[in-house]
Amino acid sequence: MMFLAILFSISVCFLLILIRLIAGKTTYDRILAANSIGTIVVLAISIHGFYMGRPEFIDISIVYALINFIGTVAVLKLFDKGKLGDK
Amino acid sequence: MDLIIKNLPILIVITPLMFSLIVAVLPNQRHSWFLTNLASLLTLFFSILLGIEVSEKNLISYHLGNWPPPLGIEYIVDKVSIIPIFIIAVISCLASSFAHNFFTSEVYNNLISKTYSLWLLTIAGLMGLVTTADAFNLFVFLEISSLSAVALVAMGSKVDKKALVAGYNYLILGAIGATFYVIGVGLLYGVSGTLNMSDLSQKIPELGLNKSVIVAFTFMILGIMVKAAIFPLHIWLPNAYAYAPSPVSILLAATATKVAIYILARISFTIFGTSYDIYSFESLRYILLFLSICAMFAGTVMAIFEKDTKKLLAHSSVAQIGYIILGISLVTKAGIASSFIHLINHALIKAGLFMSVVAMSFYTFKRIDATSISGIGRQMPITFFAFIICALSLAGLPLTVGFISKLYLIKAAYMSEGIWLPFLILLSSALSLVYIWKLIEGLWYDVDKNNKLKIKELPEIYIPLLIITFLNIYFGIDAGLIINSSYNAAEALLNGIK
Amino acid sequence: MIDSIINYSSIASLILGILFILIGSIGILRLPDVFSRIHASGMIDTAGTAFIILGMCLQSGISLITAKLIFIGIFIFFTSPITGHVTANLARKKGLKPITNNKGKTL
Amino acid sequence: MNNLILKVCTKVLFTPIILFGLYVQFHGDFGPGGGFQAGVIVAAAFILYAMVFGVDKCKIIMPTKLNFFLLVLGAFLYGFVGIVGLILGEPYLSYDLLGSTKQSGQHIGILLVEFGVGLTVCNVMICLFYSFANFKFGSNKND
Amino acid sequence: MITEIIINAFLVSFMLVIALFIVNTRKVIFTILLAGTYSLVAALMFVSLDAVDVAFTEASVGAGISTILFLAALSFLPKEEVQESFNKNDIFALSICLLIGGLLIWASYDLPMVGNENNPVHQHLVSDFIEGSKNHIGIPNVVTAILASYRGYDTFGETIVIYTAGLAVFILLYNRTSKETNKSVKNEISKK
Amino acid sequence: MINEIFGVWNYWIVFTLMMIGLYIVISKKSLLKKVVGLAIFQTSVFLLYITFGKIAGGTAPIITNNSEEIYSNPLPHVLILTAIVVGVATTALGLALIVRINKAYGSINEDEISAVDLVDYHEKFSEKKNK
Amino acid sequence: MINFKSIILFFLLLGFWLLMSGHYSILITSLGIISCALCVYLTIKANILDNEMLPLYFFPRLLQYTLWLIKEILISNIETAKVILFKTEDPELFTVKSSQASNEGKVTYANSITLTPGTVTTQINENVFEVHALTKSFGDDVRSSQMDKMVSWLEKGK
Amino acid sequence: MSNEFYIYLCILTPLLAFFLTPFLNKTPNFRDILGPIGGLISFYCSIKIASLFLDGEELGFVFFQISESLSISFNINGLGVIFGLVASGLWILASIYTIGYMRGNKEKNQTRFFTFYSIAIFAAICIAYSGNLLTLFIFYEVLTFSTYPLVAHKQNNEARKAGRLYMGILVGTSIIFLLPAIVIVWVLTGNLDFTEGGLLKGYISMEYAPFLLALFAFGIGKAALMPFHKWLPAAMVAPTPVSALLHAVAVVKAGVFSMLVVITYVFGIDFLTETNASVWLIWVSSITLLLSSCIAISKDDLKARLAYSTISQLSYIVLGGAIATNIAVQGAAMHIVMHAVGKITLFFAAGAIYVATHLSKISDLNGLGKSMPLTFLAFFIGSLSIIGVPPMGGSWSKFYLMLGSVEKQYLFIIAVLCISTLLNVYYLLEVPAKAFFLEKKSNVQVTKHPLTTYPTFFAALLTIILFVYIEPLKEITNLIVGIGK
Repeated sequence: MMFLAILFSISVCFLLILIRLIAGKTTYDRILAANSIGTIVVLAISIHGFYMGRPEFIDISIVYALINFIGTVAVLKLFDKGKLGDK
Repeated sequence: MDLIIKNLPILIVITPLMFSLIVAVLPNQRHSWFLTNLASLLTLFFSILLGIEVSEKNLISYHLGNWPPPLGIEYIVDKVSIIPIFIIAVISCLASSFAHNFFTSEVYNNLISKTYSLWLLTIAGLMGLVTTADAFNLFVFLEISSLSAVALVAMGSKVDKKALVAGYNYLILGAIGATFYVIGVGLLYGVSGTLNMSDLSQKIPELGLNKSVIVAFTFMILGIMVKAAIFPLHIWLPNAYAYAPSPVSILLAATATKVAIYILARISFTIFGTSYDIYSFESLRYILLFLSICAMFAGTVMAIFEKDTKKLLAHSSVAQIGYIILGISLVTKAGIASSFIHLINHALIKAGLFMSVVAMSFYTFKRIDATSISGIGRQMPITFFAFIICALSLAGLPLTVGFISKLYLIKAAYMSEGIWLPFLILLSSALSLVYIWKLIEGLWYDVDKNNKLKIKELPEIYIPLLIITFLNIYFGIDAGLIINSSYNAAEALLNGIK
Repeated sequence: MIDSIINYSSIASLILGILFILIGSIGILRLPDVFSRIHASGMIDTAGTAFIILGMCLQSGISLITAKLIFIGIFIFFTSPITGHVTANLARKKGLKPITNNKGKTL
Repeated sequence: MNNLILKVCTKVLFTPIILFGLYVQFHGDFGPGGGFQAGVIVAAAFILYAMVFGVDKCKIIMPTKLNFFLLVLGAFLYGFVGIVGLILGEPYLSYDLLGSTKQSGQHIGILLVEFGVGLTVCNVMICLFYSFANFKFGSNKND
Repeated sequence: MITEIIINAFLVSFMLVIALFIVNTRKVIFTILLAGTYSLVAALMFVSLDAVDVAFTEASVGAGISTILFLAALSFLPKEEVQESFNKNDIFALSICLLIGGLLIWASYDLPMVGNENNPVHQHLVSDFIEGSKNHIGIPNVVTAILASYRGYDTFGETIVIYTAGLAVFILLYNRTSKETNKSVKNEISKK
Repeated sequence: MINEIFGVWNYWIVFTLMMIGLYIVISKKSLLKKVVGLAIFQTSVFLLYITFGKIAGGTAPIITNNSEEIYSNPLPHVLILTAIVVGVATTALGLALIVRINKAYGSINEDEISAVDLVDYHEKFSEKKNK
Repeated sequence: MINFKSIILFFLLLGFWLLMSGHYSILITSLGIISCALCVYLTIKANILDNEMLPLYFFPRLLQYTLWLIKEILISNIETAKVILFKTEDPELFTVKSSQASNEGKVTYANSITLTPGTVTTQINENVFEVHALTKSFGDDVRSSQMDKMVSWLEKGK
Repeated sequence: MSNEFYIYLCILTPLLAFFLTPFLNKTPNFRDILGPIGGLISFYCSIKIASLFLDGEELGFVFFQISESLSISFNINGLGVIFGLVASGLWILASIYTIGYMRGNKEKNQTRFFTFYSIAIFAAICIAYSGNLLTLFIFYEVLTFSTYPLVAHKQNNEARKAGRLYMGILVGTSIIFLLPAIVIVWVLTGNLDFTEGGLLKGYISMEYAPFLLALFAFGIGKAALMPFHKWLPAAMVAPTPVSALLHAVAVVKAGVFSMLVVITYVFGIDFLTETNASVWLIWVSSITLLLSSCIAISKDDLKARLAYSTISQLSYIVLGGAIATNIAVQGAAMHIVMHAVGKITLFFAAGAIYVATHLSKISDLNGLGKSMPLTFLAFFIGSLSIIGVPPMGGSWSKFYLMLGSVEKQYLFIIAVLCISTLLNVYYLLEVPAKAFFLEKKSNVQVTKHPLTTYPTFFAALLTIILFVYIEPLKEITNLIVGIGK
């Protein structure tokens, strides 16, 4: 039950950051918000595993964290150089 | 040999598939062309063996991975599916041998072997579509064939940039269609719990009257209608066929939509055939009938006002698809048989037409609109002869295959709907004569603008062309094979209906 | 006894974590510009994540799951400053001026 | 991206990400994961490397030709496992006769097949990235 | 049971919000970010629906690779969309969507309840798969067992699809050297 | 009661999502947006499938030692794995095409592209007439 | 190019694998060994196997530093939480000098600054870091260069 | 030699000519001689077939089976014998004449012209000997398509427009009306073979028979029933030998032949008599007959006038079929021959005039009779035959038609026939009258070409011969309607 409560709290946080994502003034705000959402979802997935009683699927969270990082780097790179390929 | 006989249903799919993988890494274009031809010849050979098998056994069921059907994926080859298999095998064989000169001129040199890989993938995808008896596996192969076809279409961009937009539209509409199909399959799966077609056909009647099943049917049909380019959803077709590289137009025009129509028949008769008494699909039948009539006229009229020759042929494909669908929508044995006859014949006709038209464009190095190849027929008698035969076949002139299919279609239409329907069919086919005549006249009588080119017809181009022209005439005269197999197919399809 | 202690401490840690995350989210929503929001997001990534992972580690005891959780933690610890820094860096590079009360400070 | 922190961290992360990908690849039997996910993760490592250090440097590790070859090889491996079953007298893609017992045969088959998928997916993703990154938005419009 | 469903409902509603915002954004990069987030929530949803493998894939593909691909493509594309006013096309699209959506919702009355164990989906084949995976194949992950063995052919097809996509993109974005582009079609043929 | 509402709620939202995706694909003029819409459309369809596979009180279909465990239906998961791959393949191809279109036409807006095409067409055939 | 570093890397990776794996059959373990070897090979081929990637000389003092860092992080987290909740932000932007010699040292320092909420490194120019702080007190913390000293200490190794 | 051999030979000779002609492009003499030789051979075969038919032998074979109930088969019936004789016999004359015309006129693309000429003859003979509706339809279409290059021979805009109209009407009507009619017959009876006494008997109800007949009547556009007659005058842009071929030998005769075949072997005369299904056709053909005669008067162009005359003459034949009595049908069958010979004479003459003087307007022909006496004499004789004046063959057929209408007591038909004869007299005899009795215009150059003149005259003689030797023709027509069996 506690995990459920935490899940709900995380949902609330999610909503808050989502507002920033949608309303964000600059693109950097949005990138930041998206990144934070990623982090939150990583945690949410882990907690969900505990909530369901099958916590062995934490690999998913790892992948999430990874992808979240790479995605953010990609967005930033695009903003920096206008292109992903160049050095 | 026994091993081959045992595994025929899968061999016709994996031969092009595995060859396509090999071809992709070959550096030499000649070798890749040779391997492509080898693959399509092997496929043809296996199809012929399969045809012999089927005529003995009626139905071959093949369990992939040795899992019994509802668990694993099943392949079924019966008297219905053997028809599209043959169409694909024959056309791909001819088109592959035809393709080389065109790919070297229309595609960048370094990419030719990769193009052949996509080519073989298209063939394999279509073959897989035909043979599979699993509703979801069908989707996978739908995507293989359509993705590779889209890529091939878009490769026409070296000649005309519109190919890119055409490919894009094809992709998006195709993806929507495929997704619709998946939604349909999903709903069916949700209410029945199975994906195997024959299993589905047993489960669906047990459900009784179920809204989900109706919606699922609608969605599956809608999805396939996009692929089959049935009237309001045909908008991707003319551009895709017109701007694709020449050999691709041939392959796609002759096979892709045919296979989609075959799937349409499969879905509506094999999966839902058993529940015809529960759901009255009668209204749907009339919708289909209406659409096909619209297609007939819309395609023909568009073709009449079209200036670009390849696009004109593509528009006429829309109309011809209308004829085929019309046969299916009659839901009688004669109707379905006639639509299968036209399925085969139209593949032959369109392949021949596209082949001869692109052969003309090959020598003039131009996109072929109404004026760029005017009068070229006099310089290229062999190609032009083939063109005339195929064009007249399209119009349904006697002694050609087009006549046979028209005859049977009219018969079927008259038998189930009375005189008005044959009248409409014939009206549109008489209209189709207008654009055909426009083409022939332009090619023969107009001033020859290319007379400085000193055209010499190449045997590697005109031999496949002549073969297909010969087939056009031969099956117009000795149509027994086509008619009998179509009737067998219709019977096999209608067996399911209660 | 030990079990319940572990359980309670894990609950406490989880609640703490969620509190930090909540505050961080509010911060992201509330703070005035990108640069200050990065701090809030950093809070989520550090304290929030750390406490929640700690709580889960306590729940699962010594097992492979704990190891994986720790990996996640390390990973987030490792990547969070990078993204934060890069975001800020880019914002600076593209000429975004932070809201500051700097007086006479040279940049 | 000429950023010191990013460069150093990419160096650190590159190897573990690939290892994690391989872990996902070979543990697909026991937990979530499998060839497809593994391929994506490994490809992600390469993409990260290419983004931070430049595509040219990435091509030292994974040359275009090798990439394409592996791309084909993966799919070919899958098909070939099927054909082996076919030659052994079973239907296509049946792994029963690959091992000494039916179970071990299945296991070996699944492992090989998943590896093929992983190889293909990984290399396709890298290939996609290369293609997009190398594309030149030149002046020549009509090609 | 009920809580699970409520969680799902929450998550789906999030997705709805995101999707609605995607409709109206004009900044492409924002669209892509939102789409990535959408995938992320979808993956969370998959986890909560017990589809861990799918969540895994959706996370790595939908949120990861797709986003990167979008960004990679965005390098060559205009970063902002042209302003669109509400026009006839929108009404057409809206009516089609309403029609199809209405059809689906009509169908949903006959769909089995979410999570009910008497659904036909759970009655047919499932036990075969699970038992078979345990006994015949001997690996605990049933999804992998089905993926690679029972429906291995689907996966083969999937591999071929991704291969096709790779090949196609490779061909489409292939860098033509200036030498080759200058050569017109005509020259190539006249060499023969 | 609440059971029933939420039992159908999921479907409804999934259908709504689908329609939003479809709406984007049909109505938007930007080619890129269409691809995004397609992705949303497909993701929603995946959700539909997975929803079918869900079983109350069940867990992920990875067999544990506990023989009492109820597992969710693994088949939809497999199908969706395949479908996701297909989806990303479509997206990649679509993007490649868009990039090429932008290069050739200088725009990725549907209207502008057709305008360019129209101009080309007129040039081509009016030229012919003059001759 | 098999040197000491690569062997260490190999065993580190193997440890990572074994910790993650949980299945210790011969097949899987041998696959793990092969995978680790492959990873090491790729690392060598990518030419990234250097001090920046694997600063071995950090290791002896790493634990102590980490614990200190965690303490710092906790403190500054609470501070930041207060700032966020009570609306007392007073951001400032300033520069500090770092005293580390190596890249990895600088990166560690910069990351440590960023990791402690309330301060973010925004730019690095050689030895000069530009830092954004949420309030003045955070800025003072950084300016006091306690962290700089700790990182330098870590870098000295042994 | 078996009897079938003659049919094969008769059909294959023109086909062989078709294949050989393109290869003889370089040697025009050999190329041109192919026509007369081929004509002789197939005419011989036709005579042989006719005599065998008169002996009561069953002639016919199935060429091949397309599917169970569809086949391409050849079967000799009386109408076929007549049409075969006409087609092959007139081919001799026409080909000789064509050589003269083409050379005299120095036309381009002669090889193509001869090639398609022979294929048209081939199609006509195949139509004549076809054994079922499908075969008839197939070769009907072949005939249409093969004559298109002939019609559009000049390749200018006018010729192409005319060609389009020609194709459009003929193919359009045949596809839209004739094909469904055939399919309906096929669906109703499951069979398409021509049978004595009618195929449809007992398969179709009385109410629908007129409609089916309408489909056939309008579907056979070559019979030029109004309103589908426009193609005929349009096709006059073609060289004169083509007009001869169109109006005398192949095309229009194929049309009316098909009409008669449908009436006698598909519907059956008795059936038509019982159901009165053909009454409307009598009216339509009568109106066509009168209207076209009226239009013919207004035309100044010689060939156009002849074209409208043809339309009216064709309606005679259709009328004969529509009256549907034995005698009328006999008359119609005879009229095929008589009109063919008469009209070919007229066209030959017109062509000969054109070759000699390059004039085509009637008003320009004043006084030419003295410089081209043989030609105009032939024209005169031909006109008399068309009008139906006794020493010429045309009188027989008109006589039989009148007998038929009397038998049925359709007295207005007699009136119609009389009026039309008067009109014929007016518009046909105007030409020789002007030529012989008016002043010659001074600036007309006359360069005669012997190969055009003599066939014309010979054709004129033939009309007289036919009057005398009517007996064999009569026997054949008797067999058509089943008398004397």
